[in-house]
Amino acid sequence: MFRKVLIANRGEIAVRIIRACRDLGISPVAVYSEVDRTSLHVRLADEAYLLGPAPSSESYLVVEKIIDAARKSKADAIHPGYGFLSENPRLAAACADAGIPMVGPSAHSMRIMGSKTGARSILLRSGVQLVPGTYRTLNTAEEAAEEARIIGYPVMLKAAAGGGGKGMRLVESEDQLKHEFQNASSEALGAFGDPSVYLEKYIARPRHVEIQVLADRYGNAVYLGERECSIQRRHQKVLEESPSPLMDEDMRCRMGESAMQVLRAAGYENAGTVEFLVDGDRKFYFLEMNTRLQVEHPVTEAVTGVDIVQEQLRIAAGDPLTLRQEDIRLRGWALECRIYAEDPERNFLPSPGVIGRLIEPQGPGVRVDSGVYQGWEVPIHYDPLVAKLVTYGSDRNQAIARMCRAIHEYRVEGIKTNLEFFADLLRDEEFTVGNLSTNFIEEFLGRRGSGVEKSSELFHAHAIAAALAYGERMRAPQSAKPSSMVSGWRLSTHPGGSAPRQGWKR
Amino acid sequence: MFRKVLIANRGEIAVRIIRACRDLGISPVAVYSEVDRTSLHVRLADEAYLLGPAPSSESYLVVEKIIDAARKSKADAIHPGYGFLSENPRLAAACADAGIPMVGPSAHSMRIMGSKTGARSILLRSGVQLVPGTYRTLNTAEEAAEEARIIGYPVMLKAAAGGGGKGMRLVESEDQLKHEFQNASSEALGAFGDPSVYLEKYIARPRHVEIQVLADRYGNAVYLGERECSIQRRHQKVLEESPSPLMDEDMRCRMGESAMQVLRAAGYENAGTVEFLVDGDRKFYFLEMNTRLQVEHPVTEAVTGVDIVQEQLRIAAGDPLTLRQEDIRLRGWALECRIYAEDPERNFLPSPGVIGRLIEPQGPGVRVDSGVYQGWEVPIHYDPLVAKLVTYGSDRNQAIARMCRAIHEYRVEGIKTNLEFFADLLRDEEFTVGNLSTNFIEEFLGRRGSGVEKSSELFHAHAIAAALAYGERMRAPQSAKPSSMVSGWRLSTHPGGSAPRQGWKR
Amino acid sequence: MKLEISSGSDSLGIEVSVSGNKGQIRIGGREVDYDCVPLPGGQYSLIIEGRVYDLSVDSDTDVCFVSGRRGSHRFRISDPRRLNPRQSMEEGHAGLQRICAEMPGRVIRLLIGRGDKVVLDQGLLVLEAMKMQNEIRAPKAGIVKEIGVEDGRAVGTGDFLLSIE
Amino acid sequence: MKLEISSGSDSLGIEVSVSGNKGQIRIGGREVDYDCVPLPGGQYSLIIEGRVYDLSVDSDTDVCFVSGRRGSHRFRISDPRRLNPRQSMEEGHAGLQRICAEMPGRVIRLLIGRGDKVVLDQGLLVLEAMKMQNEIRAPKAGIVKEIGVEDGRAVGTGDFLLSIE
Repeated sequence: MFRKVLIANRGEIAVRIIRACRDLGISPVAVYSEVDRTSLHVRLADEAYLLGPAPSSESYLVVEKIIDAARKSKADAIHPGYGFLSENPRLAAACADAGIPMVGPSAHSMRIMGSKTGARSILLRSGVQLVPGTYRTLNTAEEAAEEARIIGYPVMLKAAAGGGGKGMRLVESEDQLKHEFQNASSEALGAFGDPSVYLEKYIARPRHVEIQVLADRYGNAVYLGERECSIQRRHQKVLEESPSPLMDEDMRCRMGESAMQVLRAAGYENAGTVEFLVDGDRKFYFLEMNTRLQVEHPVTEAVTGVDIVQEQLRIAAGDPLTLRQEDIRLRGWALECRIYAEDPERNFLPSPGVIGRLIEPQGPGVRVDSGVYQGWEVPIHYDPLVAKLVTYGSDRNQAIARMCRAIHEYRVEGIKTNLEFFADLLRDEEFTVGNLSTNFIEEFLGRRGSGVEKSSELFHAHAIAAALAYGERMRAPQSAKPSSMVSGWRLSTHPGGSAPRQGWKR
Repeated sequence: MFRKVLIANRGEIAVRIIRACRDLGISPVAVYSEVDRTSLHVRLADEAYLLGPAPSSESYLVVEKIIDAARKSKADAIHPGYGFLSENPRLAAACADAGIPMVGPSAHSMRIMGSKTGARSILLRSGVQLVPGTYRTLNTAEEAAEEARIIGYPVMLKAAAGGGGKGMRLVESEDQLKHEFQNASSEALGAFGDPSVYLEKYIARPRHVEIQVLADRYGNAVYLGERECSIQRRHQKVLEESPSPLMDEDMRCRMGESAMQVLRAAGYENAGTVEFLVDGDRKFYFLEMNTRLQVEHPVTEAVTGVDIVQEQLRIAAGDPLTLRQEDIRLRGWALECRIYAEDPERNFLPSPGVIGRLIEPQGPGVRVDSGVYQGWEVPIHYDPLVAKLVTYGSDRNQAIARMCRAIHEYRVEGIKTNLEFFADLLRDEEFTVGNLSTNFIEEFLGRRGSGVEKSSELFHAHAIAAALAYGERMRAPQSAKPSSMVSGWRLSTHPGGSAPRQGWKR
Repeated sequence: MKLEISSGSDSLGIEVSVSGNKGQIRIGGREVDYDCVPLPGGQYSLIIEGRVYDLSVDSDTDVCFVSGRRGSHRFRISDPRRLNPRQSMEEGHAGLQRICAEMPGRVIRLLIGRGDKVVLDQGLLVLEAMKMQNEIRAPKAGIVKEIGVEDGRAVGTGDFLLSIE
Repeated sequence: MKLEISSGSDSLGIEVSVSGNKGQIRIGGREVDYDCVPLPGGQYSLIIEGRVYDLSVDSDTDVCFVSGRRGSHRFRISDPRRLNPRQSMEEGHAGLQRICAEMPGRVIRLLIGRGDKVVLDQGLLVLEAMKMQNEIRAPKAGIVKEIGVEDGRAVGTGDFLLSIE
C-alpha cells in the first residue's frame, strides 16, 4: 500500500480522500490555492503545498504544479478527486511519466471515455444501447443546427470533454441552438479546457440512473448497484439515492451487465460510473462514463458497505479486488443532498461568504461530508458545494425521515443554502412516491406553494426574542454589543425580507 | 403512532431519543433540571419543562415530576432512556396509573429482572446457565461474609437493583468484603434508591457478551445479535463492539436462544438486553437482564440496520414487530467508544467544566451521539459521558481504523477526555487480535508505555507557534487579547504538565 | 419598555419589564411568561409556555434578524422613547431601473450596448460566478441608459452593472 | 525578538523577525520558514516545510499552551527584554502535605479523624462527583494534622480537604 498520497483537489472531496488515506494508514498530502490556505482539507492533512493564485487555471488545473508538489512531498501516488484534473488524460500521462501512480484509470481509458463522442463511436459496436445523436464533435453552430435537423428537436447540446452538467443545454429550436452554442462551448472551455460540443436526442422526462463499477488490473470487476440521480437543476445533480425506486433485480442485473460491457470496451481500471438515461418505458440508454470518483459515491457506500475510495487506493496500489459480484448486496436505502451555498429564493444564485454559525447534524443514519467550518469564508472561485448530507435507513421512508431530521438540525448562517429547499422537496408527494425525472425540480418549483406557512405563534416568539435582545442592547454599554459572534458575520448577508429586490432575473 | 413523547432523561440519550421521535414524526418533549436549562437535549426538543434543582434526586429521579410534565405537555408516552428511572418499576406503575404508556417493559417484568436476585431465582428453573452465587439479597457485611465463605473468594459484590457497574465491587478477601460492603451499598442506594446487594462467584478474566432483544405484546420476538462489552473500567463499559470477536454462528444461536428463554421467563415486552459472562472455555452464564435501552445500542444498529429506539416506540404504540429472526443478518463490524469528561492521566478523575473548543469527527462510517456543544459547561452532577463515538466498517480492522481516524479528528478542549487513552488502546496488540476480557484495561494500563513519544519536530513546531503567539500579544494593545474564543474558556482547565501534583490518589 | 415591532406588513406592540432571564411580556395584548437564556456564540434559548425556540439573534440598532429551526424573521423595532432616525428612503427613480451585481463574479460577455432597446427577459450580459455562467436578463422593457462594466471585468456585490429606462 | 522557550526540562532559543504570516524563524540554531495563519476561534494553522500543524494556542503573559492533533505542550516563555516577575514558588512545606480537591464534588464520608495516624494509600475520605464515589487515599504515611471539611460538605476545585504531616 502507498505510504503517502497527494490529493490534487480541494473542499469536501479532498477531506473525503484524506479520511480514506488515514483509514489505510496512508499519510495525506494536500495542495491549495492562495484563498484555500485555511481550508478544511489543508487543516486535516499531514502536509500541504501551495499551488498558486485562486483561479483554478493557475492552481488546481496546472498539471506541472501538481506533479511538482508530489515530487516535493515524496508522495507515492496522486488522487485527483472529481472535477479539476480528474478526467484529464494529461494528468494521467504526466503521472505515468513521473513514475507516480494516479489513482484512477489509464490516460488511454480516460481519452476513450473522456471524449463523449469517442465513447459513443466505440460503443456503437458493443451492443450497449446509446442515446441517438452525433458521434463526432461539432465545430460551429451551423454544423450543430444541421445535425439537429436530422435528429429532430428537442436536442441536448453537450460538452464532448466532460460531465457534471457544465456546457450542457437543452435546446428546443434552431434559434435557441444558435444562441446557446457559444455559451455551452465557452462554458465547456472554461470547465474542461476543451470547447467541443455534440448533440444527443432529448429524451422526454428521462430518469438518470448510473452504475458504480470497480475494476482491477487483473480483470476482476464488480458493479455496486445503481444510483438514481434524476433530481437535477440545470443538469447538475442535487439529490441522489441508492437504490433507485425504479429498479427491480432483473433491471439491475441488465443495467449492471451493460456497465460491465462499457468497462471492458474502455479497458478500464479503478472506480468508474456508467451513466444511463431511462425513458418512460424503463428502457435505458448509455449516456456517458465518468472515469473518476463520483460526488454521490457515499449513497453506494451506505447500501453496499464498501468504501469506494479505499478500494480505489487499493486498486491503484496493485492489490487485486477481493470483492466478488455475489458479495455485493444492497441493504437499506440511502439519500444524498448536496448542500450548496446558494439562495433558492433568488433563483439559486450562488451565495459565497463567511459562515457565521454552523451546526451540523449527527446521530443514527447521518453522514456529513463537509468541506467547511464555522468562521471560514466560502470563496467565490469554486463550486459552491458546502457539504454532502447523506442519510441511511432500512427503507426509503426511513432514509427520507432521517434526512428531514438532519436538515432540521442543520444550521448554516452567514450564507444562504438550499437546506430549506430540500426540506420542502422531501415532503413533495411526487418525491415520496418516487415519481422522478430530470424535469423533477422544474415541475416541483411550479407546484411548490408559498413555502413558509405563516405561524403567528412563531412570529410572536421571534418578536419576543427581538424585543429582549433590543432591551439587552439598550442596557449594555455602547461598546459591548451583545453579539459575541465569531469573526466575519455580517447582518447584510441575510435575506432581505423587506429589502428591495434588485433587477436580477434570469 | 404517538403524537408527542416526553423523554425523561438528559444528555446524549435524550438527544438520541429526540432523533428517533423526529424520524417517526413524533414531537419530542424534554425535561430538565436547573443546570440543564441550556443542555443540548433542551435545545433540540419541541417543548421543555423544568423538573427542579440539579441533584437528580430532586429532578430526574422524581416520578411525580415526570408525570406532571407529561400531563402538562399532553404527551402520550414517556421514554425513560437509560439510567435514572428507566429500570424503576415505580415509573412504569405511575405511567400505567396515569394512562400514559411508558416506552419499555411492564412494571412486572421490571420487578422480576430489576431484582437481580429475583431474576436469578426465577431462572433457576429455566435451564439458562447462571453464575454461581446468592439468590437473595444480603443485609449485612457479616451475612455477606458468610455466603462468600460458601461460594469461595474472589466474589463479586453487586447491587441487587441495578446494573452499569454502580455499587459493584470485586472482593478478594473477607477484610475487603467488610470494608467494601458499605461503599457498595451506599453507592447502590444513591444510584438506584435501593441499598440491596448480593454476591456472585467471580469468574476469572471473563468476557462480557450481551444479546439485544426486541419483543412485542403479541408474542413476536427477535434477537439482534450480540455485543462484546468486555472492555470495562471499574465495572463500567467503555468500549463495545458488535459482533464479538469470540463468536461464531453456532454460539450466537445458542446464546440468542438463551436470551429468548430469559425474555419469556420475564413476560418481556419492548427492547431489552440479556447479559452473559463467558469464561475461558467459551461457556456462557446469564448475568442479568437490562430492562431498558442500552448505552451501547448503536453498535447493534450499525451491523443490523435496525433502529432500536424507533422499534421501541413502535412496540410501545402497540404495533406488531415486523422483523423476523431470519431477516436479522449482521453485516460488517461496529465499535463504540464512550467519550468521558475524565482525565486518564489522573486515574480517570472526572473533569467537568466548560468545553472551550469542540470539533467532532465526520465522514464515512462515523456516528457521533453527542450530548454537548462548544461553550457549554459539563455539569458535575451527572454521568461524565460527553458523547458516544461509533464507527462502522466492512470488517473489524476497518472499523478500528476508522475509529482511530475519528479520534484523530476529534478535539475537545477545556475539559480532559479519554480520547487519547482510546487512541492508545486501539493500537494495543491484544485489542487488535481481539483477545479481550473484563480485566483488559487493568492489564493494558500495566503494559502501556509512557504514552506520548517525544518528537523534537513536534516540540519545535509547537514552540514556534508559542513564540509567534507571544509576539502577536506583545504587539497587540493590552485590551485586545488575541484569543477570540467563545465564552468560558479558562487556561487553568488545561492539564498542568508542570503543575505540582496534589495529594489526590486512589 | 414599550416597543413597536414590525416585519413586512405585520406589526405588534410589545411591553417588556426586563428582570433577568425570566419574566412576563405583553405581546399583542396578551401576557406571556418567557424564559430566555443566552447561549455561547450569540444564540438564545427561549422557552415560552413550554415551547422551545433555539434562536440566532443578530441586531443592529433598530433592525433585528431572528432565525430558528422553523424559519426566520427580520424585524424593525420602533422605540417611542428613542428617535428612529432611519426612515425607509429606498424608493428608486420612477422609470429608471439600476441593475447591480448580487454577488461577486466576472462579466463574461455583454449582450447589449448603450442605447439598445430591450424587451422584458432579454439577455443583457453573462456573469460567471462559482464556475457557473449566469445570464442576467432584463427585469423590464426599455432603453439601456448606462453601462458600468465591460467584458472581463470583475464585479463585487452591489456593483452597478447597467440601467434601463 | 529573542525568546527562551521551555517546557518541563526542555529549553530552546527562538529568534523571530515577525513580518506578517510568513517569515523565517531561528530555532535551536536552525533557520526554518514558517507560514502561520490565525483561524476563527483562537486557532492557528501553521505550516513548516510542508508539514501542517492545526493548533490551539492559549497564552497568558509568559505561559503558553499549544495543543494539536498529535499532542500538546505547555511552554514558559522568557523574554530578556521584559522582566519575568512570576517565578516558580510552588514549594510546599517540607513535611506537610496539603490535600486539596481536584474537582468539584461532595464529601460523602470522612474515614479518619484529626490526629489519626495513617499509612500510605489508606483511605482518607470518600468524595462523590459525577455520580461516582471516589476514595481519596493518603499520598504518604503520617499524622492527620488538619481537616477542612465534614460529611456532606460540597467542595470546589482546589478546596482544602486535609493535611498530613
